[in-house]
Amino acid sequence: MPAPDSIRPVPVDVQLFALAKELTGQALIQVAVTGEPVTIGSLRKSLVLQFPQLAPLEKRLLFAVGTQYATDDTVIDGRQSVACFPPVSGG
Amino acid sequence: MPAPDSIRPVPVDVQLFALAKELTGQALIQVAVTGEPVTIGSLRKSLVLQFPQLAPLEKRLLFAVGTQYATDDTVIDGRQSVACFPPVSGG
Amino acid sequence: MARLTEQPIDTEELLQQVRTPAAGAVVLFLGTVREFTRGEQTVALDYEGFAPMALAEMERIEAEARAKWELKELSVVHRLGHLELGEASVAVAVSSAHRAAAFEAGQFVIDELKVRVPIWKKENWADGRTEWVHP
Amino acid sequence: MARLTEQPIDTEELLQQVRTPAAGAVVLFLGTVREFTRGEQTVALDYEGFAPMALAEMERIEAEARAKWELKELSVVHRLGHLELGEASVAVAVSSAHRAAAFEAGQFVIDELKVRVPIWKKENWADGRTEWVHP
Repeated sequence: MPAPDSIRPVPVDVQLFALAKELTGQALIQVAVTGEPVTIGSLRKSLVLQFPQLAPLEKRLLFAVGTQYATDDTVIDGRQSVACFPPVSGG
Repeated sequence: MPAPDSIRPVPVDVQLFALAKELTGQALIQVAVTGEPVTIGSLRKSLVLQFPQLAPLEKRLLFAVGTQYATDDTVIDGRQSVACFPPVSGG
Repeated sequence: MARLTEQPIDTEELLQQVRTPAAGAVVLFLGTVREFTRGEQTVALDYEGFAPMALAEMERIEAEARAKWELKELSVVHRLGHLELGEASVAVAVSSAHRAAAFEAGQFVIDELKVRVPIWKKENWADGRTEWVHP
Repeated sequence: MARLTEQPIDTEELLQQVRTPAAGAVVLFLGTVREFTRGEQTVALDYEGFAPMALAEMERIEAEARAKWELKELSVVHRLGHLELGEASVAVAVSSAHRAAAFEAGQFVIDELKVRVPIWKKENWADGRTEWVHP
């Protein structure tokens, strides 16, 4: 009998930038996210478990879906383009 | 017997600018100013009597002694460089 | 108009983009690479951006500025890559009929850009260390 | 630095005068000849100044700005003579370590210049009339 959807992890591709990219050594990672529904908040938790180098940044990491900022409540399905990065410092 | 100083007019050379110059047709005028002491305030009164074209501007005319704004209380002796002009509109 | 570039920012071109006889005021802001930050000496900065989102966010900021103030033209450009001391990392040019709107909108755009646009700078300190800046 | 000129204002030169690795922010303000004022159409402006006092007053404003804000460089130039639509009549360039000072000082200088510096403009209206502007 297959596991119910709620506990089957969803693979989410995440683009990383700046210090997040430097700490992992990767510009694109895949994170297995568990949650019903799967949200940016559950991605944030799974991300730091699977990439502990990012744990010091955990609470400050920002996320975008497509080209828009997302919040921890934003629901994702693993098909969107997701980005993760530290607070911005341009200008 | 000569007239007392207080009623002998002091000739004051006055540089004019912008509309003040245009209304009189002159860039430099001489005004005979009466007063004891002679002030910018007395110059203002004598100016519009001797150049009635300037009467509509009387209250708004600005004065400078050298390169500094002067007020009606500023005392002059006829030897300084005096300028008279309408409110400024540069920029 | 929003733009990213890896080339030096051409301030004259930017001014030409916003100058118009419909405007009485133009404000140009340049952010430039400063040598000292709280006593530490920089020799260069490296800027990285998430380009499609950075452009989208710059365009949203432009739209917000145009909704708040009556502007004639607005142009914002951010440079990416390696910048030496004194070079401009960002430029905002704005024109309006009267000067208050140009000053206020110019300041709004750079203030918002600094908190929202996904671009990051890495300091190259004079002692050889490099350090990502994350306010 | 304060200057009067009868030639077109060279904005690139002005920016070079204030850009420095000591500054993180540069603000340039340009006042440009606007075509319409309260529905009336201008074709050109003529600016006249009382030059020695105008320069002295611009220098006093610069000194006041430098006393109020920590500035790196400040340069202000006003054009005199005949100006066509879109040309710059005045430019203020200021640099500082942080942007707030550059914006505030730039606005202060142009605000003060407009109320204190003995320069006058004559409108050349599209219908052929000319008119000295005295606010």
